[in-house]
Amino acid sequence: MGFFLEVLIGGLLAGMLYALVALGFVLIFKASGVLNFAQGAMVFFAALTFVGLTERLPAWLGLSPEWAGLFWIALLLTAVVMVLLAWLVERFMLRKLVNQPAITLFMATIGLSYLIEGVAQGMWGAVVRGLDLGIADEPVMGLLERYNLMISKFDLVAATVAGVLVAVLALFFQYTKVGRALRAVADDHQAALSIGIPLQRIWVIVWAVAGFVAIVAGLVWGSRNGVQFALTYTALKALPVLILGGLTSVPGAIVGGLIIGASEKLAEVYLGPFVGGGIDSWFPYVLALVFLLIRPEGLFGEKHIDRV
Amino acid sequence: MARVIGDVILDLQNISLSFGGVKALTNISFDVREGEIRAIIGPNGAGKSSMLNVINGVYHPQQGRIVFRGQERRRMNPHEAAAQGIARTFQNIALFKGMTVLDNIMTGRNLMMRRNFLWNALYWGPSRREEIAHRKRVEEIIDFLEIQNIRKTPVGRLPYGLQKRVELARALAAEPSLLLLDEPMAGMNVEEKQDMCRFILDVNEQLGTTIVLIEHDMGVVMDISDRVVVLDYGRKIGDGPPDEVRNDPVVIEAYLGAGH
Amino acid sequence: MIYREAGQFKASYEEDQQIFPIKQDRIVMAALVAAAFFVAPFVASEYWLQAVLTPVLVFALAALGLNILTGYAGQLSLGTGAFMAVGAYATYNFLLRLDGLPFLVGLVLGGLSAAAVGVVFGLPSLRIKGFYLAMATLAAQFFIVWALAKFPWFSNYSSSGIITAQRIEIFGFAFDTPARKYLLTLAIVSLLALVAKNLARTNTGRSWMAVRDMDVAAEVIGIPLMKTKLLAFAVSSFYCGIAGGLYAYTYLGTVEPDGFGLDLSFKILFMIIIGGMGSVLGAFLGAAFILLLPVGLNVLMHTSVGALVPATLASNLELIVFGVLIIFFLIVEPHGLTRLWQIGKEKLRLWPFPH
Amino acid sequence: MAEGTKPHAPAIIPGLETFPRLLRHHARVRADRPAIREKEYGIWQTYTWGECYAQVRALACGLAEAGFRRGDRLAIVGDNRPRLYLAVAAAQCLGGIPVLLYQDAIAEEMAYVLQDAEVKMAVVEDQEQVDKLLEILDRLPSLERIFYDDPRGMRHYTQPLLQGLDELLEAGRIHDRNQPDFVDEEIEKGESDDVSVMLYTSGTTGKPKGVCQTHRAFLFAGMGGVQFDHLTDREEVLSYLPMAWVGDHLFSYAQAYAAGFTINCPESSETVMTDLREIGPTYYFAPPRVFENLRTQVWIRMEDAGRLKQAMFRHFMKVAERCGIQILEGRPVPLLQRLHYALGEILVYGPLRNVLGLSRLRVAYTAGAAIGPDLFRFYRSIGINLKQLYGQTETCAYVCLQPDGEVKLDSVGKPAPGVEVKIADNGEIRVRGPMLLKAYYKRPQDTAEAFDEEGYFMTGDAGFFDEDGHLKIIDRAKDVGRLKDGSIFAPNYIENKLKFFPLIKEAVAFGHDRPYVTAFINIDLEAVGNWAERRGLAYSGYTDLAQQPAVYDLIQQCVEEVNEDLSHDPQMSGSQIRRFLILHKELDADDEELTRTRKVRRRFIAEKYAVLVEALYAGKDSQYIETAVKYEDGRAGKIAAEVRIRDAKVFPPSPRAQG
Repeated sequence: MGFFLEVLIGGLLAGMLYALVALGFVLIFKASGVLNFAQGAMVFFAALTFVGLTERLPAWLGLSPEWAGLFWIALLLTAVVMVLLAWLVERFMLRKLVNQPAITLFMATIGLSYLIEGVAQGMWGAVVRGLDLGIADEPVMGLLERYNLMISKFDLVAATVAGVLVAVLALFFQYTKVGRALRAVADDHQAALSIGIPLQRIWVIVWAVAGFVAIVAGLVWGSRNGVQFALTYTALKALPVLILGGLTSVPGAIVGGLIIGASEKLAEVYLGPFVGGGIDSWFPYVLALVFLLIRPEGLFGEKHIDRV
Repeated sequence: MARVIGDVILDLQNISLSFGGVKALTNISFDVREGEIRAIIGPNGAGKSSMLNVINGVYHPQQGRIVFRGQERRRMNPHEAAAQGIARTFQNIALFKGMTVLDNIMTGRNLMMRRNFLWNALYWGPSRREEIAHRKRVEEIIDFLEIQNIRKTPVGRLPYGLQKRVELARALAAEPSLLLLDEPMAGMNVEEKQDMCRFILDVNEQLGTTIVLIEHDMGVVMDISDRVVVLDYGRKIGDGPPDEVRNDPVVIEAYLGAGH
Repeated sequence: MIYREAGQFKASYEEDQQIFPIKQDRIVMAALVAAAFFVAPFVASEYWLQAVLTPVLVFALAALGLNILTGYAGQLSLGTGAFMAVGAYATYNFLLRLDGLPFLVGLVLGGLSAAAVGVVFGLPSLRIKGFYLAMATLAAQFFIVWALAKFPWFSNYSSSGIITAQRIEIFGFAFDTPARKYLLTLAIVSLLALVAKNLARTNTGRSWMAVRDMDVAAEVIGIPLMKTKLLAFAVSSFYCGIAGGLYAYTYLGTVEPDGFGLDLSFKILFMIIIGGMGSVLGAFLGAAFILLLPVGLNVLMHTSVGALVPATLASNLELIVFGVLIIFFLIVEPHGLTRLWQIGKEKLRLWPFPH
Repeated sequence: MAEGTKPHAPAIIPGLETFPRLLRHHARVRADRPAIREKEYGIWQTYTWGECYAQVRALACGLAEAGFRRGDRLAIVGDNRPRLYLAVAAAQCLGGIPVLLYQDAIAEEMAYVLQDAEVKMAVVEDQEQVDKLLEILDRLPSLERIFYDDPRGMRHYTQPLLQGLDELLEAGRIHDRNQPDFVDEEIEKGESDDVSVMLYTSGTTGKPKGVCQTHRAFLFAGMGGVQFDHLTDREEVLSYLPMAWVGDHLFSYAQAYAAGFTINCPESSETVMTDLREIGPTYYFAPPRVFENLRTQVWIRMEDAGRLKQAMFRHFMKVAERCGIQILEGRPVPLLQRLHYALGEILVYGPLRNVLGLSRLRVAYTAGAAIGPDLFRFYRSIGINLKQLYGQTETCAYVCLQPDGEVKLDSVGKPAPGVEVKIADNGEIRVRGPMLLKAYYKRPQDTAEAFDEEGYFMTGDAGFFDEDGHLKIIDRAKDVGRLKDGSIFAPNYIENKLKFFPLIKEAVAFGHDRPYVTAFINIDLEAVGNWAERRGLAYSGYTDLAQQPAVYDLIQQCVEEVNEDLSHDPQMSGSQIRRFLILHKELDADDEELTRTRKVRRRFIAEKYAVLVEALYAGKDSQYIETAVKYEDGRAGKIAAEVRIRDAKVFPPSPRAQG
């Protein structure tokens, strides 16, 4: 029984990370109606920029590599870079594609992901780098003795950080002025523009926030699997969560993330051996697809009535 | 040939339709006779379009029976309605923006085109003959509605009035026995309205098509319709020949508001 | 300028509905096809035949398949790579396990298997649309590539799923040199392009476009949504299957499941975006453009201008240029190169008057 | 079908002296060749000679059954429609006389012609024409039956005399089956001297007269034209001009039957230009106004082109002006210029001819009014073999033709083979030959007056032969007047020179027994408007634009150019224009200031605007005037303006520089 619990909790913790990445998608979709396939590339870009800065900053600014503050400066600079990216995307892509059909915007983000990957590797080189967040990856002692559960401390910390961020964003959406404006914008850009909502500014804010989410996801994933091109696949991990939770709901992303995380781990452990393992690439999709066929608009998405 | 009004071909009995809590139609019954121009009038939101959507199966009523040409059915999808000879136009134009006028109208004939996709892939031979036969029929409709010079223009580029006419052409291309027109003259100037009236009368007289017409312009309704159904807040408040309905106090009150 | 349309009146619907109603277009197309069949194999170098012309044709066929599904029928699919893989592996297995089976029959059977798989993964399209459908095809992409690698039966128990294409022989004539492989590919692709053009200009094509533009209106005029969508998936997957077969047999020679990954699907999606959605010509223009771009880039790289670009950036230039081009085309000309081609043609037809 | 395959120059075959016999011959010899095409339902519906003959037989039988007898008149009204052309042949089969009317004439104008010709039956195009006939039916006792070609909208018409052409054809087919040789007998009865058609002259002077032409006359004219220009049965002609005009009857009927080539009827009058490009005719005929509008269109559309394209266009137009005509006529041109022109052919002239639909032209004719030399030069320099012909309704459209080699810009060519032309002492041109009319219908006295004692027909035009034997038309004989000092005053000659400028649409000259010549000018709203817009000159409409001082300066330049040109002709230099004004309204046929074919009705205008004419000669520099106007939808209105008057420079007489 313990083993099952262990796998389940591990899955839930991983699920929280999926939720975090999925939230980046939901944020941008709610505000600009764009399914931002480049979110994965942004995660990779954020992580690579952070690591690149930690390597290069000491040389540029004459600081000693071991100085504790280096981490925070690099983090801050990376955030600035992400805001700049958000501004460029709005300026040269979104503004030009106002009111284009959603499919055109979706394809534009695929192009954007190629662009960001190319620039990232162009700026910081494509060598794989390790990333140490200073959080040990050994099991939490207390839980091990009392319940004989082997839960990695790293996972726990990462999940809590993600959880906090998700909660903050959920509140941000619900109660702040900008949050409400976001919901209005999502329905119809032209209408929002006409009643004076500063559309461009809001899109920059939203893409910047999605950038911050990418940074957190990048750091967590980067430290676990190393900062490399594979980070862009986090987007592919998040898509099933979106299908399950619906593209427009924050709670949907959270619940969806947890379900996908847990079921993926359980399937890997219990179902994998019979089928030759490595099913984590497609299993979440199939699961989400089954859900989709039952409720086409996901768990929490609104029912879409075809007004004729 | 003189117009002959035959017996009932469409009989709607106690139709009720609601979306969640909202009651769009409550207990509506009326019939439509062969070769007749049947108008449905009523203030905005009275349920006129919903009624049309029930007839051709876009919406499924919670209660009530629909008998079309002797066949009773309550749940029917639009695809089957089309197969039984019911064609329609939409309030806000539902043309295929990516195609030309000619292709839009040709699409209206898809039910009558037998050749499957393998024959189409081969094209030369039976499939080409079929395309040409149907093209001839479509050209007659284009001539009938006087839209020859825009035959090869993409539909998206046409002004509103012409798009309405192309939509009528597409509906006629299916050679329907029952034609549902959802505000065919909305947003038209006087001249375009006259043309559209002429076309509707020609369709009814020359092709003998039964027409169910939703229209706001009372002048038009009074001139060209044989019988009128008046809806208000999803209920039927009047039914009968135009002049009878026009003087019915209940209708006047509904149209001009209680305070009149 | 080159057009001389005066006097080309149409006295019958056959003439009016032919693929190229204007004589000058017919002449140009005939010259093009003749050059492709009779001039290219003898003039072009082996490198050009093997590494440029044949792949352009193979990718054009795959792009044509995707264009039928996404361009004509409006169903976005990210699973093109997987359907090509099914085509390649099915052809390989049919030819392997049924010895004496003619190559063309094997290829067609491969296409049909891809079509069958396409229909299965097209079923969700009845209930879901847009992004959600794209996700379903993404599931297909991952599942198929995983299955082909994981179950050794498909690759005749070779390590990590690699298969090597058998020698192509049709009626005793071996297609083993680059020129012959190119001609075989050309023949198949031209035929299928003609079929696609025929489908597009008849009721089948119009039904697809009707479903793409407004499916509610399509259903109301009698177009069976399910049958039309599944047919689009089937025909599209058949094209991708054949393209997959040719990808293995006349282009690479040996393929592995990972070669048919998501990047291949994106590449073909880019082709129809840049080439032009909803047109046969778009597939060819897109394929040529996307394949010749890297060739052009490294030619540029070796010139003086190229030296200025920092080395690290250079290697990723292809990624950056692709990304920028996609965004550029979607903004400036959503209908892609085909639209630019049409505008150019219109200008020539109106010459010397302004367009 | 042996004979029909290779392009075939027709010889006059004895036994085929009437149109019905020729039709029967074509139906036998080239049964499958296309005779008539009509753009309908999106494609060009083709009717072969065989099908046409069968339809004519059915139509003839139907008409006979309906009571149409030999010698009766059949009115034909409508746009160019195949079945209306066939109705002409059907009437001729029965020995009847087709009477062709203008389709855009108003009911009143039709009433006179129908009464005058005592028409028994009418074949009309559609509801619009039927309504006109019904409106005046009470005044047409002789009219028994009306057949309509297009049944649209005719459902509610119950008048007994109305019948669809389809029913008539159906009845005719049954009759033809029952009595197969009835039609052949009727055709055999036809003589070449029978009247084949009656065309009404557009009466610039008094009421229109019915010109009766015989089979012999029109076939002579038809065959003459065919042989003169080596036409074959492969020609393609676009028939878009009014059927009642002698030019259309020659080109679309007489010559079509003579050579057996194909005529093409456009879809509607609005689509003529696109149909012209689709058909790409090889043999084309149009009044000068059509060629003028076409050239103005070319200039206007090129104005909107990019700078580069405009520069290229102007450059090659200059090259064409230099050597285009010599190349067209095969005269020697230096190699460098020939190469330069060849480049122009690829870049400009070829595509330009093609876009206008004129690239397959072997021969293009113009007539009906004088054509300006620079308009003529424009078309010939870009490789269009445009030629001029001169003639009237009474002479089956032409008496003089310009041979391919000798096309002079300001003359109308040499007398056609078999036609004698002489100049009377009062300068009037007189012609004699088989193409002359038989008579004016029911006007023996007018007929007699039209011929002089030696049997020459008095054309009513004044002119003279130049040194190479080319006839030069200066004016209408009766309009030719004398100034006070006795020198010749040819108003048309002067007006035409003014009208050759694209900016001037219409002009009226005055001078008969006056001290000097003055003129009214109508500016071309489109061309001058375009000119004004490019200079940012604001104007609110025709009247306002016409009175702008800048426009007056512009027109003054034109008038002075004409004066300089006139000064080169010894007889003409006396009639240079001293004073002119720009009319405040456009002259219009509905206000009866122009005839149906837009010719100026000078006497009527002189009376209507007498106050302006007096102001011109009284030396005043402006004159207030109010004129009644009839708008398109019939409402009457008033246009008032203070019309300015200007003086123009006059040049001393001097010999013409060798242009």
